[in-house]
Amino acid sequence: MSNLKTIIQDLFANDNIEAFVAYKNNKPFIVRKSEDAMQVDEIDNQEFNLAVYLNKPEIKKLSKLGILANLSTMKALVQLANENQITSDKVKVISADASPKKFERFEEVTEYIKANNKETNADLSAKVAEIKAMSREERRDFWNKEFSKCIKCYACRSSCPMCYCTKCMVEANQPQFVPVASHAQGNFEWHFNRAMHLAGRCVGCNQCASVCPMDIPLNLLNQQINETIAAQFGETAGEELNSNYTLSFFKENDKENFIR
Amino acid sequence: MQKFEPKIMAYVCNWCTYAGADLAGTSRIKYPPNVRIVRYPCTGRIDFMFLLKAFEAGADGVIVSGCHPNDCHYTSGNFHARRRWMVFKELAEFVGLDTRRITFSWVSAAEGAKWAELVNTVVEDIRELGPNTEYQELANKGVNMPGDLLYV
Amino acid sequence: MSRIGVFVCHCGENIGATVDCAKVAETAAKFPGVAHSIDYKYMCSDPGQTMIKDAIKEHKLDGIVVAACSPRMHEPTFRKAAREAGINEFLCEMANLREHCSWVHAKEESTTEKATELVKMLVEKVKKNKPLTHIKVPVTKTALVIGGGIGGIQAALDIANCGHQVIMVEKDPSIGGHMAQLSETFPTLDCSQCILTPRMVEVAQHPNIKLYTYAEVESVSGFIGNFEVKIRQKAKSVDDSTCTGCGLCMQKCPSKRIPDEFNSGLSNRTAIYVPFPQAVPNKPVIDREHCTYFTKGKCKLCEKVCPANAIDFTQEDTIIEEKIGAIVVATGFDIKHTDFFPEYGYGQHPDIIDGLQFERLASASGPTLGAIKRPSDGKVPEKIVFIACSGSRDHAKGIEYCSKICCMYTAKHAMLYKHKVHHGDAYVFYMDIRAAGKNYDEFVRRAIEEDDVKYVRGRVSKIYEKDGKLIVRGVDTLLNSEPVEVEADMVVLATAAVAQQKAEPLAQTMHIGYDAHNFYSEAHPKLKPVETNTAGIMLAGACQGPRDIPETVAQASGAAVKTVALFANDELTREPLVATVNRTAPPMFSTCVGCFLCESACPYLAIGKEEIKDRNGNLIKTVASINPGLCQGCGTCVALCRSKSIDLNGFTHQQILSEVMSLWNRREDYAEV
Amino acid sequence: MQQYKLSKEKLPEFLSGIIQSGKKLYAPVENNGSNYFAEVKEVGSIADVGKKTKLSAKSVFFPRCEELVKFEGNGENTKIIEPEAAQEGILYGIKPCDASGMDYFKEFYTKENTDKLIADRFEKTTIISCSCNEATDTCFCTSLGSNPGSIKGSDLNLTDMGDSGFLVEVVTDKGASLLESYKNMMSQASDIDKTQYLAEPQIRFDIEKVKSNIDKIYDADFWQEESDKCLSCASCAFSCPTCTCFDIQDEKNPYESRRLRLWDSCGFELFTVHASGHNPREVQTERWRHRILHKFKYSVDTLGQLSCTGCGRCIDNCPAGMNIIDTMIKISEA
Repeated sequence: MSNLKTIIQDLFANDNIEAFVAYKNNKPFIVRKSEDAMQVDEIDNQEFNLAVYLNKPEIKKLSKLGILANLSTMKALVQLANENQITSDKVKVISADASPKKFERFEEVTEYIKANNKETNADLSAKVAEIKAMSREERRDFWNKEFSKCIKCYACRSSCPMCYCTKCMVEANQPQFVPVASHAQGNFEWHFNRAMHLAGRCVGCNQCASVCPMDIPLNLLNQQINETIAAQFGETAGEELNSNYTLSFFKENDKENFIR
Repeated sequence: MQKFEPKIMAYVCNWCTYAGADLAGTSRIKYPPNVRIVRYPCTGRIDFMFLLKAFEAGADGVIVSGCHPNDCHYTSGNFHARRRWMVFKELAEFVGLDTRRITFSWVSAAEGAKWAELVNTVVEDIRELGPNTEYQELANKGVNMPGDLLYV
Repeated sequence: MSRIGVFVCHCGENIGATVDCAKVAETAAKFPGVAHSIDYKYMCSDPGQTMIKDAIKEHKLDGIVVAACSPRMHEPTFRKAAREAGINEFLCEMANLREHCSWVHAKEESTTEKATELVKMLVEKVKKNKPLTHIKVPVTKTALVIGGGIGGIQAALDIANCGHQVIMVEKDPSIGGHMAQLSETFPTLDCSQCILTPRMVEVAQHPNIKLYTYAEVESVSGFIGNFEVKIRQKAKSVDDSTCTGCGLCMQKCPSKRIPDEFNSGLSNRTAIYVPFPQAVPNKPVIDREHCTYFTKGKCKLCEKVCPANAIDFTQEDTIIEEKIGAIVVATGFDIKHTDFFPEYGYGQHPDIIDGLQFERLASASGPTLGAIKRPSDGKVPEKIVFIACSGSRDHAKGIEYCSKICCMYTAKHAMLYKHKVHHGDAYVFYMDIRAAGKNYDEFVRRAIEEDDVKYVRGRVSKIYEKDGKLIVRGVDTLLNSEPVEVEADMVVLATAAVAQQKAEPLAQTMHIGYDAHNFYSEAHPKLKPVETNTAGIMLAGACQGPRDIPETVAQASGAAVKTVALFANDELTREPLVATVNRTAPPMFSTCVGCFLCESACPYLAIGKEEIKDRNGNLIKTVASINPGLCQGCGTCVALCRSKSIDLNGFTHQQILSEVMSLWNRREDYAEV
Repeated sequence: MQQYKLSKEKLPEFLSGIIQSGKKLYAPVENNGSNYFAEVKEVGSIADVGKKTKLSAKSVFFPRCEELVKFEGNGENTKIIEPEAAQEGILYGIKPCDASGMDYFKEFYTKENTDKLIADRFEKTTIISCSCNEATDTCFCTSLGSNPGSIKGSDLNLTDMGDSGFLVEVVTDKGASLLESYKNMMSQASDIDKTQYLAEPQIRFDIEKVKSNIDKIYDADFWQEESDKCLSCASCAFSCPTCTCFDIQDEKNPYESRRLRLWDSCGFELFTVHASGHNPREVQTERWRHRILHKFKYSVDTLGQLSCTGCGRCIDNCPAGMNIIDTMIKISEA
């Protein structure tokens, strides 16, 4: 029996977890019973960010659970911890690599992130630069074209580990800020909002783009904001515990060359 | 068709820029009547959505102004706002919004003249740019288009 | 459908000359929801206000817009009128037609058009206004004074004399602070202890003052009118209630070689000690770090000799909890010591001393009983050098500010020296003489002119020892920067005044601001010099920045008045323009998801956690909650909240969006230029 | 049934003939590597019809955002503007599964109460389906008793016979009348058995067993297991040819206001939540069960047909890897 399966069964037996989030046949899989641990994929090379399942109400309400975490999942977990959504008492993290390891505390998760962090978004960064080099009109047309495809299925929101609001602001209707319709304005404002709301929180897992049935490169928006925040404020989400949230923190000498 | 007069929406904080505009009034400094002031308690209160909504309402230009750094009535609202604007502005530029139509500024309660000058400049700049039709067009794109998922 | 009233004011000619007020009122009458619209010469006048009140009643208005001057001017006036007419005062809004329109634009159609739109914006806003009630917060009429120096003493006595309870916390075994250490005070040269000790006794005996010495503030929670503090009473090892203060224990204590803090290390004290003879309370404590019993496990000599059986080696620190309504912070300052100055020998030479040490030398109660003697050999110094600005105003030393008190006390020191050593020579090296204050400059002139103190304008670059003399090498900038050398017997450094060592953690405990030098920040440098940004916490004395006794006392009285003013009411009434976290139907209860990212955005620490529980007490969810007693209504949290779970009374999303959307117009209808 | 043969070379001519006739032509176009239905203005922009489009063709009849009514002006001057009538059009390149979905769609919107806008579009649109020569591993039409050459819902059906060109089958009169003008491009054919050209998707579950079990599995344990990874987005519903649900939204400004019909999905938590806060389908398990039961039971009860066509798009597009086939196997084995 593989190490991972043993670890999961051990978590059920000794840590009293009620569920374990892993993969089966390369798809997400929630292990609810110890014996189901036998069905999980042994070595994972999946890019899916399983942390999103911790926000699903049915799973969130469980008292204890475990999760298999690749690098981006770990970052999401750290950020979720920073946002008071999970605690290390409740969520047991197992590293998704050749030798799965159980982390007792999130501090160990951040150490793992530090040790294994890699620059993954070089292609994305190049694409962002490419768009930035366009004229304003070209950028507008590029995004209008991309957003025009949006059918507002909200798969981006549902699959994002950082989109955990019980009532998303697009569903708030007093007042209705963002039009519900999937016309150009509704789509533009929805994606603009989502990007702004992920500013300083997005861990760069690119899940929004990979799940989009209409193949809208939504991760470009987040990548652009992440780059802005890194350049202007020197901050990255999901890598350190108790880090400041970019938008509710400031430095007196933050740049303001755009202010008259 | 009516002759184009720029319509400027100004989002200002109550304690500095609103008072600065009051001072411009008390000092009888003239500036063009194109500006409509919306009073906020603090620049920290200005949700970025209000900037987009100004465009939806047909503002040709938007002025966002508050207290100079360290002068905030609430000590740090303007610092928070400044960060938010930075992220907003970069994203807005990235998605191709015409950010020339949004002017960020610090105008203190003592800067009545600066306020008048700001309005003057913005009105002139926007006059050059012409009416802001782009954003309102969005509301009609993608409506009533059977069979078309790629409407642009 | 709303029933809004619009009242357009001409303000005499002020608005009326530029804006067609009648037309504005006429157009406004047609806005949806406007039930009544009228213009009048002077709305703020009695007849004008009566007109508004009558209209509210007659037309059953549920909101009014007064289009007149700036709301910063007359909003209270018209809100009062609304209240008197029987509608909620927060259903009144003002459109600024004067400062923002008639005074800044020419008389033309577009100006009237703008005025009309300004009215329209506020009509749309006021439709979304909700009645609000003022927030009432109960006030606990007990003040906490932190620090028992002259600032704390003054504030405590002022508050107590107004009939309110005061709790004073002092970290040392006695109150008195730095002032108790001083010999005489400028500019009058009256004896410091003579004026201070009666006040110390008054504090101890005041029925309204509860004194905790040898105690420190551990934590502060709550908010204005309703703080809860935890005070750590350090173990004194002596039972205060039985100790008679006879002093036998101190005579018998075998550990006698502990540097005496009160005498700035110029003499020694015992392990069981009172800091100085006039201490209040005049009862000893055991310094456990130096006590033979606590360090080596045996001795207990004091216990044997104590006639009152007051010694208690088993005492432990206790935590005292107190509920209070306001805090006066008077934690004072500290000074840099001679070891801060490499150019003056790192404090290695016993005859280079700091100002406080000189005070002790000059003090009649000091180690030399007031005789000026060198610490090294007890000789009377024939030549003495005082160096002002030792560390202060020195970027290289990281202390850019002026310590403010040094010019004066250096003049005083030189004067005291000359009064005691008539034939001696006193030199003062200085940068500038800053003697602004009543009788201050006269005092310095007296030192120079009557007491023949030699003032040299220039800095001292080095002091070194040669043949038993201290060679002070400096320049005289008034003599073409010629080098000056003085062979001194003793050197006194007027070292920089700095914040207390524990100033920073204490500020964090209380959540008050502090500057780069850890001096506490006032709420406004001009208009709120004794308040902090945390409502209900006041500042007195040098914890805010270096200052002298008269200033400290004045500020302490100011802080006391602020405290007493707060206590003048049983309840605090606050404008209800505060942020609130929404409530929705179960099972959601609130759209807040409890990310608490808003928490750090609040400058007032008004955002806390609230647990929503079911009837059986099981936790359903934890959401943000905003303390209306602390919230000042800036709205930063509101703009941050992703799920729009927070809103700001008076400036809700609905109100602002309605205001903005009222200006909707179609841009494609306009030709370009 | 009438059959014709159309050579490969003639197909573009046939399609451009339709465009030139002034009718709208809807066909798959390529964007970022995936195919979507869109109006095409020239034949060259039509993508490979053999490839399954990302979304179904339902947007031709049921746009994701359409005005039901519009008002201009205010008060007494208010003008009511009815939506424009549909234009004649041809929907080309639709798969047989999709076409049978459109048949269900039409039934749904015309049987009891007629939705004028949607009925009008069906009325004026001729559907040319293309049989599948290849199937993907998410295709399961055969499991539902259908097949890759099904003509249900089509007016005309084209089957690619390789070098022999296309087999054109005339299914309805509407199809026949369209063909009338283009007959000269085609040659008569008869008794061609097209099955030899069709893909053969594996049968994944026994539909008869599903039908017999469907009434007794409401409280089965497998629902939770099956829905555990569902993240409650709407990619399945919005790509589904038979998901008919919509949302109504009003938009207004001082000049005009409009009532919009938008796509909606039972997978959204908000779909059933009441103003009181109560949600009759509170958890995703209930929502997934509802979706499945609607396709396999409720639509049978009301319209007499399954409302799943086995196109497999919900499987293709699911972010979380939900697989309706797994659930069907569970039901059939229950």
